[in-house]
Amino acid sequence: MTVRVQTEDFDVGGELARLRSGNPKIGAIASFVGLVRDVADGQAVSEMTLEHYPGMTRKALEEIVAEAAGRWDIYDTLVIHRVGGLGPTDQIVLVAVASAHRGDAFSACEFIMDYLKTRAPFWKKEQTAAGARWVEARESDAHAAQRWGGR
Amino acid sequence: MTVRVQTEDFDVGGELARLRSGNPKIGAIASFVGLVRDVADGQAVSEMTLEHYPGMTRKALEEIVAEAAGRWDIYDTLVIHRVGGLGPTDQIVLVAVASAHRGDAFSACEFIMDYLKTRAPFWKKEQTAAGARWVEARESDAHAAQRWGGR
Amino acid sequence: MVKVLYFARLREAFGRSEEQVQLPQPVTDVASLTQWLRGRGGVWESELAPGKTVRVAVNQAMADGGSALHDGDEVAFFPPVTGG
Amino acid sequence: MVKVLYFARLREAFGRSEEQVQLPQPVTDVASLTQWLRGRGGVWESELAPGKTVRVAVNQAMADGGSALHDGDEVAFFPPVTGG
Repeated sequence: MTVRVQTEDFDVGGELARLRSGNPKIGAIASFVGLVRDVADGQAVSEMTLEHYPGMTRKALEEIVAEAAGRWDIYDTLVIHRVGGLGPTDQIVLVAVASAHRGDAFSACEFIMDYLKTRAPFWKKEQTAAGARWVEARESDAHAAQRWGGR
Repeated sequence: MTVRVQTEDFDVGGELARLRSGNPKIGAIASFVGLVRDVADGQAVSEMTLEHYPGMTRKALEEIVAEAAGRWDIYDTLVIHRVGGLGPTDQIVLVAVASAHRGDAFSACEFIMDYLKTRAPFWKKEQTAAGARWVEARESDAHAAQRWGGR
Repeated sequence: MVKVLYFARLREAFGRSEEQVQLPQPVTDVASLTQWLRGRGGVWESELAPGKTVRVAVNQAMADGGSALHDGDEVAFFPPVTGG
Repeated sequence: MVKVLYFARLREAFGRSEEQVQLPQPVTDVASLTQWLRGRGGVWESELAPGKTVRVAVNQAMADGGSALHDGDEVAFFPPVTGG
């Protein structure tokens, strides 16, 4: 299980290669990359700043990953989340799950993203032509997390 | 929409970078990589051969991708499937979907894999200590495809 | 004439990957072609036995027993697919 | 004393990212601390108004109004998260 919070970009190919190296029982890798879009709610976005709660972020992500590992048969997981200043098309987050079979890998990967979106202490601020604004939490993200049922 | 059937390996990082390049509206890339496991049904697997139906393969994959594009809001998709001789830990298949939001990307990617597993004309033959054997279709794959409802 | 293709386990069992078949009079669809091939006996009878799951494609599209056959068609017989 | 942290919109609204707070006598849990901060008036009253969705973590774990507070705790107030 690897969790990283960093300002630097990441190399998806290299990270996925590392995740699967050394375990020939892995048959499936599901992954997700989140990117900065150049538009949000109809407004052009020129910059984005990602703030987080340094003392809590890793812990929150590790709990989410541990919860996924308890629900599905998975061999390994990787979560990388960037913080600081980003621009359109920049990579924000990578979640990857290695498993024997694809069903577990897909479910665990989507679960981690849904929980990350509602439980990991990150906040986005967008710079638009109309000024800076904090991104509002989406109702749809709360619903996405709820459908996994709860603890 | 890109569909490729090839004997050569593929570079996941490069393929994903190409998939998302040039469209700053993409906010989500979900992807899946299938790998040759060194064990199947308790038997050590030393080699695998992937046979396909050349005249039909591309067409079948393109139909599956078109079906996904009709069901979810997606910008682009990539399917690469290898044929010929492979060994443990080798990459077999890459499916990647680019979308504005993660829900569409995840669903379309998993749908394409589930349909590929039941509708695309590929067959695996494994070389084990007990001899060569054709891999049997799994009941679970039929169920995975059925849950999407359908035609 | 139709071109008949065999893949994977069926290709090996029948010892051929394709053949040209002159459709005899009563063969007008996939079901009757399957029945006619079964009549060859031996592995044909066992591999194409009614209890066996065999997929058929006509002109590179999945077909079923009722799919009509015409001169020049390409018909493929194969086991359930296992790629991915 | 508890250490109180503010993030994102709340950090900007309150003009501070953290402060040390000597808990007054009736403040024993998150709800009463929130109520006490609200008593500062102005942006404190509006940003922490009962209708506003504000999340609270105690010692880096999500908490709710009933979560008890003790000397030395780290309490964080922030809006619903929006990462990923």
